[in-house]
Amino acid sequence: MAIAREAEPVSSIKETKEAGLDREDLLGIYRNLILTRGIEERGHILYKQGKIPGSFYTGRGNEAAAVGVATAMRPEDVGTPLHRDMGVHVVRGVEPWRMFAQFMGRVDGPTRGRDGNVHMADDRLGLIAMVSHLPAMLPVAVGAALAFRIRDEKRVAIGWFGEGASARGDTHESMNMAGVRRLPVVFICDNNQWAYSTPTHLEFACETIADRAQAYGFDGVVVDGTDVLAVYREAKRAIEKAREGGGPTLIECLTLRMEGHAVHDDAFYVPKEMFEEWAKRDPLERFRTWLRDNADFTDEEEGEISEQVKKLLNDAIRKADESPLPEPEGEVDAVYATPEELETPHHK
Amino acid sequence: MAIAREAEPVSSIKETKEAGLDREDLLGIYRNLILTRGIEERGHILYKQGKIPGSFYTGRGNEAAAVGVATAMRPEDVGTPLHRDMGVHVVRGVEPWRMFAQFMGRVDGPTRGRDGNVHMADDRLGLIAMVSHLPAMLPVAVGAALAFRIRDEKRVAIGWFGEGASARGDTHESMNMAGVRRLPVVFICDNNQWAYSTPTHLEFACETIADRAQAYGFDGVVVDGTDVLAVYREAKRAIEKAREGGGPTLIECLTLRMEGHAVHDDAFYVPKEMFEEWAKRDPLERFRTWLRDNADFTDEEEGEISEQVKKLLNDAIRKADESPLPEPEGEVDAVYATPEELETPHHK
Amino acid sequence: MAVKTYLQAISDALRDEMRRDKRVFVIGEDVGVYGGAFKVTKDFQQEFGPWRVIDAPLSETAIVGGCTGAAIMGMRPVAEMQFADFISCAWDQLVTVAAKQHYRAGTPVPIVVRLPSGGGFSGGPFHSQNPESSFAHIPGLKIACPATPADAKGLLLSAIEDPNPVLYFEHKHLYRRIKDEVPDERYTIPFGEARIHREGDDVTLVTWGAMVYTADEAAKQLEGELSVEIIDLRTIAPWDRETVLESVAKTSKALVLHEDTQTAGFGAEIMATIMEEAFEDLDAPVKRVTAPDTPVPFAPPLEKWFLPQVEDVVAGLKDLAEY
Amino acid sequence: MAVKTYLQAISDALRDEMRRDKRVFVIGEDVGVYGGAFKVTKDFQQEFGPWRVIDAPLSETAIVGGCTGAAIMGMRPVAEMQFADFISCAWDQLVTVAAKQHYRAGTPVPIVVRLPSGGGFSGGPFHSQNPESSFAHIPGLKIACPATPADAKGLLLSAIEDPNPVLYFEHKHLYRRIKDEVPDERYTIPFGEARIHREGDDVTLVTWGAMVYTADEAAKQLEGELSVEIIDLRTIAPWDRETVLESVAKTSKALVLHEDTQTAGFGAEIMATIMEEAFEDLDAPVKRVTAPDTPVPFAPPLEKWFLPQVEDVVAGLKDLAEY
Ligand SMILES: Cc1ncc(C[n+]2csc(CCOP(=O)(O)OP(=O)(O)O)c2C)c(N)n1
Ligand SMILES: Cc1ncc(C[n+]2csc(CCOP(=O)(O)OP(=O)(O)O)c2C)c(N)n1
Ligand SMILES: [Mg+2]
Ligand SMILES: [Mg+2]
Repeated sequence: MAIAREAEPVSSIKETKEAGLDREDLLGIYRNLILTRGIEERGHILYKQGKIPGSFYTGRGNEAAAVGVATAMRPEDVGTPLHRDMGVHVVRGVEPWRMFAQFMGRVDGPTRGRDGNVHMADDRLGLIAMVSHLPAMLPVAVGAALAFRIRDEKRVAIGWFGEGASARGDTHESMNMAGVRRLPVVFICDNNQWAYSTPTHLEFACETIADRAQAYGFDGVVVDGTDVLAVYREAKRAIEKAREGGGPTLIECLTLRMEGHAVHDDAFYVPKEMFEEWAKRDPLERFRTWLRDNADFTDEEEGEISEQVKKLLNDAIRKADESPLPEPEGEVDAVYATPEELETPHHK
Repeated sequence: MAIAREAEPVSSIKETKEAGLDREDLLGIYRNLILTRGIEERGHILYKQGKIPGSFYTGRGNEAAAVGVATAMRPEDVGTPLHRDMGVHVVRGVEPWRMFAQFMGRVDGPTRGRDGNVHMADDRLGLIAMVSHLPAMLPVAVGAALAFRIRDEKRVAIGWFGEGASARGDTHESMNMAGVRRLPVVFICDNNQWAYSTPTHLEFACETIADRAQAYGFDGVVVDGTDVLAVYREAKRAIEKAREGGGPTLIECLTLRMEGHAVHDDAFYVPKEMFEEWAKRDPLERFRTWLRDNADFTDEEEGEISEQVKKLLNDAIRKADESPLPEPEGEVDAVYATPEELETPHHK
Repeated sequence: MAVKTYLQAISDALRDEMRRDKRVFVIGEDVGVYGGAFKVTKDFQQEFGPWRVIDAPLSETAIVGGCTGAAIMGMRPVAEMQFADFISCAWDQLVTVAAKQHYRAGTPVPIVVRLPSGGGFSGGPFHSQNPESSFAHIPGLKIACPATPADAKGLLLSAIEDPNPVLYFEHKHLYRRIKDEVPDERYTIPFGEARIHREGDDVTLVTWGAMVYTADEAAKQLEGELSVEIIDLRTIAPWDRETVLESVAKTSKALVLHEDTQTAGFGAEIMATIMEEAFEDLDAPVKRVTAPDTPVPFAPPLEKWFLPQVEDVVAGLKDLAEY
Repeated sequence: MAVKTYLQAISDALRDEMRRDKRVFVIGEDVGVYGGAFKVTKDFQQEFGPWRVIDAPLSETAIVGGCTGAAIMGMRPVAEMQFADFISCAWDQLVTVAAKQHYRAGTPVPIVVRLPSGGGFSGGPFHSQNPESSFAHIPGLKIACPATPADAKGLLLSAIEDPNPVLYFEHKHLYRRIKDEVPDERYTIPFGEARIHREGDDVTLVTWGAMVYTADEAAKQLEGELSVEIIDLRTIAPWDRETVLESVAKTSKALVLHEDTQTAGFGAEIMATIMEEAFEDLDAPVKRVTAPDTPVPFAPPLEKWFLPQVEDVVAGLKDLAEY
């Protein structure tokens, strides 16, 4: 028996208007989708060129989920995006060149080479840097929501996790505490149907992850993670509900991880047909078509955006590549924060 | 919306026959209930006499849940009972004097004074000694079930946890893995409505703990934990279902912790009315009445049993008190097992 | 200046700080209505309400991780573990998230975790441990182990002010047994500054927590015979190398005493450092008196054998004297 | 006798043991269809089926706790952590249940947890750690850190035979880089017996894991100038005190080298023990060469700075020589 609500797709422009998106916003969303994929595609190339140490992960197939949710956040909201959620950093306004510097381990990456991949965040953008251990950032997101609740602020925390990570105790403790205290937090499950090589039937035995919301006393929704507008609408609803004191929501964004777990993985274990089927539902293609059908999106506009993005990426990579590799300096001191660092607005 | 099934009470002797209990068994159950409470009442007295170091816990109110489940187990089944489940040790055949020796930290306690309270078990009785950390024994119970599944043995593991411990990640990881692999394990939630001083509405936000079973792809049942026969029937069903490959079941036994969390706690935070209401449903009284009404239980029989038990307890305490306190000897060596210790049947 | 128990000093310091600083809140199991298993937060909820004195579900990971998130949002969380032993359930949140967030991302994580620790009353293997050594190995964490009521206050306030995750070990055996004067005004005691508990010239004894009293008793017994300088580290991460090394330069002999088990315990780090920095000063190998490498046993005779006793310290000091 | 990579030696030993002993099974994330993140169990599932090579959910606690339960029921579980770093998520199960069950209840817990560990390839803070020191402090656990293909085989078989919980650290940097001869027949290498990797007279160098090769390189560079005895501990719980002390008695000088961070790392225990047992033999303070007290950095220049380099060891050895 399915318990979670299944979100219907977004059909008309009218609906998006109701959801508070004008045409500008829609084009902005499109641009963010293109930019998100662009950053990861370029990253992948940089990796192949040997410019990125370690490994490299992309969120191909997850762009709409990430961009859709982040677009629904308000500036004062905070989040803990993961390794498939580049779109969140993009929407919140990370500068692409800093992202590339991060990938390449340069001093201008947000972690100045101390960590790699998307293990970063700009806290001035309301994001908290992820750790590898999944989903250890969920309790942290819940804690942010707890702070908002204690201070009676109308702010919301968003916590991301994968369907594989749903198996870990952290997921449970986080949702249980959030449910008991009706905290202003929204849980986003990036269900890309694989945890590395592990298929969903070996990860969980219920129909959908969203079904679990009821175990914690709040609502669950399953949304097509390739439909950026549907994701946006559901996220908006949940976020505003949380803001108004309605408690948490668990949103499951269903998509497919369109590449291997990381660059080294050819995903031999994923059935070809599965890739083919989901390729038809490419989030970017879908939204482009939607814009053409519903918002008279023109070739000129499309060309303009892709040009802008291409230039942005070229400049970003050039600038990032000019950033030097870090020299070890004050590494040991950097382990501990100094009192001065608490002299920030939100620590006052 | 409640999801778990609510188990109906056991009415007639006919039903118990169907459940495979003849009159002898029923009297045995009664005796085990009396003995369980007797051991804990005497323990409490010993504590007050200063004969028991540290603290002391009882399962008053939980006797029927513990005895009912244990009675449904087969000899080859295994379990990880907790601090409210003395009845399980009793049904499996622990010698009371060893139990008292354990309480008093004597060498003849199953842990020879190395651990206290019910932090013990006789593995020859198919029980695994609990740790304090709750519910860290659930993954262990699931692992026992995994062993049975790997070896295709028709054996079942029973894992106990409190409704408070349901909040911990271990509960989730255990049930998720058990559900995914449909392992022969039955989860018993001793819901005594309090976690130390914490009421259920601060522990979980769903209606019943049993409702969570669906999040793991198996059935949940709520049973009146003061009705030993209903508990027995539900446990029997679940255990045999698991044995036949039907996968896990979560049984929530609803009762009230009729004393403080431990001897030092006067439970001031529990509403008087709550104690009064549940006192009317004392598991022993209920079953005694049931036996009188349905199995012509006579005063003679009752007197006989209570005499037996009283004598058993007196002898046990005397014998336990003769057991010396341990001298430190080979403590450091005892930390590690020797290869010879694996020369046991089930390690062959 | 009032005389307070160790427990009262902690309780009062925390209450005063919550009155002074709205960002400070308490979260833990049974800390509200019940006032905590040891009553450190007794009546706090009446004064500060259910959102600053939070009765949490039985979820150490969510408690510590939740504090991390709240701290990043500008709060000053003080979590209570019901017993220090249960911090094992939040190990990952502490070592993976809280300890590493600043080095990686430059994000300060000002949280305090209060840990009622230590043995001496038949708590058994899971209600008696001193897990500080395991954490002392993790860069990014700070660790306080106060021994006196006055230090308990000053170190707690420093811990709350500190922009880093702090594990604050309060020894259960000291809670009501130890009474002493505590200054009324607000003050902090810097981390990494040891306290010379007792001056002496012949042997340096380095310890912390409840063992300070065991050391003191041993030193008293040896009065006249041997002059022992007792250094109470007060914090082990960071720890006061200078004070220890200065003392060793004076005495040329040292004994390290801790209640935690021996192998790879923090005592080994102190010995290694003394060897590295003061080898030439040493007239004898530094000695260790610690618990043996077993879980904490329950039965009184076993626990007595497990916990370092005054006799053990006296014997160790005599060995050193005679070396 | 075949030449194998370190990884192949582990894989073959595990496969052979599973053929020999039906009680042995493997469980972990992606160990089945995928053959494990490093392919140690490649093709195992085809041979042994899905119930002896189990693809587990992302649940370190359930994996390790599950192994504990299965072991108590007579199985010989071998769990794989995808990276050693993730064992932090099973800390409680290991230190609270597996490590203490035998002392408390007399129940043997024969489990093995395989831990791909170590840095050297920009894995960053969470895919490069060497968490062995944290566990070395916990009574009840055993810890192996093989350096050679032959030891990897012999120690893995000992670990599986051992009636206690064993953490088996396999260094990722050795997986494919190190090739050597491995005896074909089944053999075990007892825990607590070090291997003299290289004989020498002037300085004793104690290390384990990947650092054995760093030590070897340093010793080579100093050939003629200084004669270094390299002791590969192979297991750190238990560890071979006798061999180390004998060597120190001969050389009078010692250097301890490990890839894990310094403070309260296992090196400190080795130094403390040498001080306690061989103080009179020492002509110089025992030296430590370790990683600094930070998370493992990602960028190559930072990671190089973090990981002990041959130059660092050479410098340390020279200091000792000149002392
Ligand atoms: C606690 C923990 N264990 C293991 C890993 C190794 N690991 C990295 S990603 C991954 C799969 C995660 O699957 P999912 O949660 O579905 O996220 P996805 O990568 O599919 O987006 C695993 C096992 C980890 N990061 N954390
Ligand atoms: C991980 C952990 N945290 C805290 C405790 C301390 N503690 C002991 S019993 C208890 C309450 C448990 O409540 P519940 O699970 O409902 O079991 P009950 O005692 O009510 O039977 C707590 C918090 C513990 N034993 N384990
Ligand atoms: Mg996934
Ligand atoms: Mg309860």
